[in-house]
Amino acid sequence: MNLIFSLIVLAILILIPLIGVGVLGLSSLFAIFIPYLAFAIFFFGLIYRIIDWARSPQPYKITTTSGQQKSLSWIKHSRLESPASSWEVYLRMFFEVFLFRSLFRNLRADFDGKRLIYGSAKWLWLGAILFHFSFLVIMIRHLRFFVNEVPSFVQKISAVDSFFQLGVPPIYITDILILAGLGFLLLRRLVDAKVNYLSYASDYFPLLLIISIALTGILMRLYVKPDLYAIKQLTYGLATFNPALPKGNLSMLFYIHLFLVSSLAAYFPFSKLVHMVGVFFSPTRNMPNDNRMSRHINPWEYPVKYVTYAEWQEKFRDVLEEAGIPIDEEWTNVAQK
Amino acid sequence: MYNANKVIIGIIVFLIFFAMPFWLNFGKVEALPKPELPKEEKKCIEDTDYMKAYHMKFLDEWRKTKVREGKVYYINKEGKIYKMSLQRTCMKCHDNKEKFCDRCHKNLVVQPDCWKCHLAPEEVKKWQ
Amino acid sequence: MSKLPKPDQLLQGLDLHRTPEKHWMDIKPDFSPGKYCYAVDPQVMIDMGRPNLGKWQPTDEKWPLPEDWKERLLKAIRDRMERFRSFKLFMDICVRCGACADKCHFFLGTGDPKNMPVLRAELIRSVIKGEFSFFGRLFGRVAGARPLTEEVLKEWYMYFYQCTACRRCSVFCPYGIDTAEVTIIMRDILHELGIALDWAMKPLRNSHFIGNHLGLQPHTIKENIEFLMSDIAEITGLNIEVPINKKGAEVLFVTPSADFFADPGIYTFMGYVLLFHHIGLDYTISTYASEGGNFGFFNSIEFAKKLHSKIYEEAKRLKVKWILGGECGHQWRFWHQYHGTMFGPFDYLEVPKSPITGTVFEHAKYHKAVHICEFTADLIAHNKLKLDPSRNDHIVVTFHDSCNTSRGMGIFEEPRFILRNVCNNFVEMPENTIREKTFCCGSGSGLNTDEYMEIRMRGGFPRANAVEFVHKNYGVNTLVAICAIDRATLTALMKYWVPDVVVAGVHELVGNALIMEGEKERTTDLRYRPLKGMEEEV
Amino acid sequence: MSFKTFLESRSVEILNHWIRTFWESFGESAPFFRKEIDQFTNPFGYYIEEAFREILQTLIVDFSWERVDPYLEKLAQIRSVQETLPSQAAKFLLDLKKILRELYGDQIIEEFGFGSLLEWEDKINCLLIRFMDFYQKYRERLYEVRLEEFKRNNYLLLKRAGLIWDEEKDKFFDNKKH
Repeated sequence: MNLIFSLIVLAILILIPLIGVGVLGLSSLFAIFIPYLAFAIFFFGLIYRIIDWARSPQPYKITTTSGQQKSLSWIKHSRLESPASSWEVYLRMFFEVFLFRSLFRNLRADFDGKRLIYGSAKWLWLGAILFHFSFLVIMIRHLRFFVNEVPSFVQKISAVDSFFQLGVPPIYITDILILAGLGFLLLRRLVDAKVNYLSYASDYFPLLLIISIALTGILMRLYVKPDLYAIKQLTYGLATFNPALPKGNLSMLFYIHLFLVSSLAAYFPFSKLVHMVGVFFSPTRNMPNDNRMSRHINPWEYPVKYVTYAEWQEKFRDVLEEAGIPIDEEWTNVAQK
Repeated sequence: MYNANKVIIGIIVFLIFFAMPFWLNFGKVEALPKPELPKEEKKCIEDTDYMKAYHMKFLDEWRKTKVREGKVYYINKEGKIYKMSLQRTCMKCHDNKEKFCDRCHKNLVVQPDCWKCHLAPEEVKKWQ
Repeated sequence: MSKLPKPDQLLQGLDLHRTPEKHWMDIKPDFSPGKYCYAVDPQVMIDMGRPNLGKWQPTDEKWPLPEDWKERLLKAIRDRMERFRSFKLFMDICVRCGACADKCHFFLGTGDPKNMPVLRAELIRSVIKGEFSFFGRLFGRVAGARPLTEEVLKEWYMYFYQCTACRRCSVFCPYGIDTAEVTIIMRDILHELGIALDWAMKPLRNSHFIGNHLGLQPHTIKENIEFLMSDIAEITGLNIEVPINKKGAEVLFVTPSADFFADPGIYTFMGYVLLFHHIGLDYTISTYASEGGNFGFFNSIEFAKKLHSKIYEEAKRLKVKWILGGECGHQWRFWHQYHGTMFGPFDYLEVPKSPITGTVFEHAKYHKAVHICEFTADLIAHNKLKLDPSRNDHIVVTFHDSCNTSRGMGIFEEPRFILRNVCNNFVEMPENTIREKTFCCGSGSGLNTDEYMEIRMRGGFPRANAVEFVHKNYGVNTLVAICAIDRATLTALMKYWVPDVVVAGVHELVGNALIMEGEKERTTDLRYRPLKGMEEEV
Repeated sequence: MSFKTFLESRSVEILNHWIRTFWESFGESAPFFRKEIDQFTNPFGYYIEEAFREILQTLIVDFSWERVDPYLEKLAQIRSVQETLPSQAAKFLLDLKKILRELYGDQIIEEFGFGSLLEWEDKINCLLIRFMDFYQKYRERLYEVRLEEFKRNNYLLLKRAGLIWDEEKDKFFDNKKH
């Protein structure tokens, strides 16, 4: 049901440029206006989300300590799991953001009799890493369409990525890996009972959307070739704010690819995909476990009424005296004042 | 806004990373280099749109049929016969590799391996 | 056609058939006996100055909700989102990857999908989407959104009181989403209508007005302690006096009140007293601040602050130099992570320095409170204690990391170091079930009530299972924990699942092993069980 | 072929059927319990599979209470906190009867006669009443746990009020006197 809904939405998204460009001929709307709008939504939306989170304070320091705290000098302190200083926190965040350390924690190998078993969770880490890193590399590779003189690091990454010279033009390794990662993540949602049970359409949709983007990209590279020179004229124009529709023929597949990318960008700030920036805000990870060493301020902390010693002593004066527990006269006076 | 310093640094890093195309082009907007087309010939072997997109597949096909099947001639859609040769047929009209091939290829980070074996017209001139 | 009748045809009257596959939003909470906690007595809420719903129980078909309940709840949710970045963020960034799903002991024990941490948070996330977001309202269920209804409220009552705030899920979450934080805030929000647990609120009221959860009056505490001292006298031959409300002592010692009166906490208390006597520490306990534990913490942060304010008032009044905290879970999570913000700066106290070893507790230099395990570990490391670990030879020990002290504070090595020095038989449980991956006792955060016993036993099953494993394989007969709730509830859990295992505190074993000056030859441990080799003499 | 070898040759199929029937009554998260096989991550699923396997083996090969009791008891211990109705808790044993009748009932009667089937079902009946003994034991233990928890929570107060007779300590004093 949720999957079908996502597929329908995706089909509509593919149909829009097909009709818009193919039938109505609104080339510049789809090549220039919509991408600009989508990326404006992406940038302003995400900055809005960031500021929105930042508007709420983090009142208490609630680090999740997954390792030994810094205490006595002779006890080995776990720097990554229970960071006590800022740079240890940066290190923890680095491992968290770039290597998905918490997911990796699921890694576990067990022996059931003689058979070695791996649970699904390790695969989750692998699938996630494959997908995210491939996505990053693919994005960097795409800089060749946006910059006139392509920087050398982009050239190097592309060269490494097409290391296996299979066919003309060579296949990118990340193209295969991203599909493998995404395919796994999607399959997992369909097959793993507990994940399937808690998946919404908004979980399937981004996966399907990114898969479609990757597939249209791969199709263009290998089979249905567009005029790259014309594409670069367009994209370079977009990046330098001199947008113009090139003379050459931008293929239909390119319009679909561009529209899906625009959809992803516009959808990003309003979906679960904001975890990309949200992870940096996570208070259980980005705070040091130094609560007893330094003070954390809560801006809305307010005084509360509690039963004071003077009130309490008055209430229990008789039993205190009878039990021989000392009465503090100094504080009796405080109460009377 | 709380933790303003860190949040603003974060936003700046975000903008630097995701607006990279903009920064890399900043202040040096120029026209893309255009490949120089042959002045005499108006028509390529197949029509221009097809050649623009598929020339690498086309050349690869030529290479395979020539080397593996030993065929020497290619007949285009209009029935015209061409000898399958990069150096003698293609580069006869497109007589400058640097001004025709490389301009696009360099610009789009394409590294074809044609010239590992073949000689560019410029090189040929040098030898002659 | 078979000649045989089917046995289950006779059972058709009973509803034994498979529950149809349903979307979780369609499954109603099951308020059958043993599966829910009783609702609060209205008088308690009145005493604490909070709204109440009058006399009611969650089993009531229609809850006596005030007319504007929905607006009040939505307003409270908005307010918490503005005040807690954690809450706002956790509502936004979950990708439902499912890494947390099988990490919750309640899920493992009950199999109820709503006990998967992701779905527990989804109970509120869906309402935020359904009530506050345009797209949520537009797409409804496919986007995981739904409106706030009375059914939802019942579900919240059921499942936010079926979470022990143990934070095991937050260790595994790639974004560090902490369901404990969500649970605590959601309970606080339910309080806005006067919805709370009886078991969690009565001790809170006692602690607020009298000083400790059970409501022990000061003279009772004193008599209890004297009673325990007479036991110590019988066992060791030493007459020890415990200083109460002593002005000018160096250290204020605060421990959960269960240690004054409840089995097996009292043995741990005897251990503390023996230790302090052994090293000649100048300390005092207080009958005003006689509670280290904090039932406010999992009811409402404001209540939590009310209860622990007393500790600092007492520290000021008694003019102590620093504070020493006993073995307690919630106490220490709250002390460690919240006190510095709530009660600081503590300029009327001094940086804790052990008067025996001279060690300055640098890691507590701002907060000025030291955990007793840190204190004792330091003593042992400096060879200041005379110990005879063979006095614990009659027991085989395993250590249960309490959720709050492990995942909310990070104290793992200190208690283990002490255990290795005070007993000879120490075994670790399987690796997946200890340290930061420890399983909860299943009864934390105010759920340790008797009407909830079935769920407690199911929630504690993963923990009990690991104990059973070491019991069978290594003969473990004692489960040690540094948490008062653990000592109380693990005892019940063990009684049901592994009856041969008893529960103790670290300092009970320290007390057994300490060679006191001037003591007589000990034949029994602090529980009057014969020591190894002494069975004949007893 | 004897009835025993017949059952032995079919035991895997019967077991799979039996386990599946059990989980089907369990609702949405049953697939998790079936898939995850780690003893500590999934103690519940682990014990169910283990106990079902062993009970079936004992029923088919040679029956002995020593072998079957621990598994039956473990099942009762788990089921009595899961299901408050005895009928719900014990139904899985009736399922075993049903499975055999449905799968091979007619074949067994034709090849081995009614007697064999009855004998098999009688064994299950025995298990069933035995299971009820254990179930009762653990339901009672649950109430004991409740009661003792209450006593423990107020241990010192009750003791000081003279309401608890401390057996251990009394022994200690008695011995000292002699």
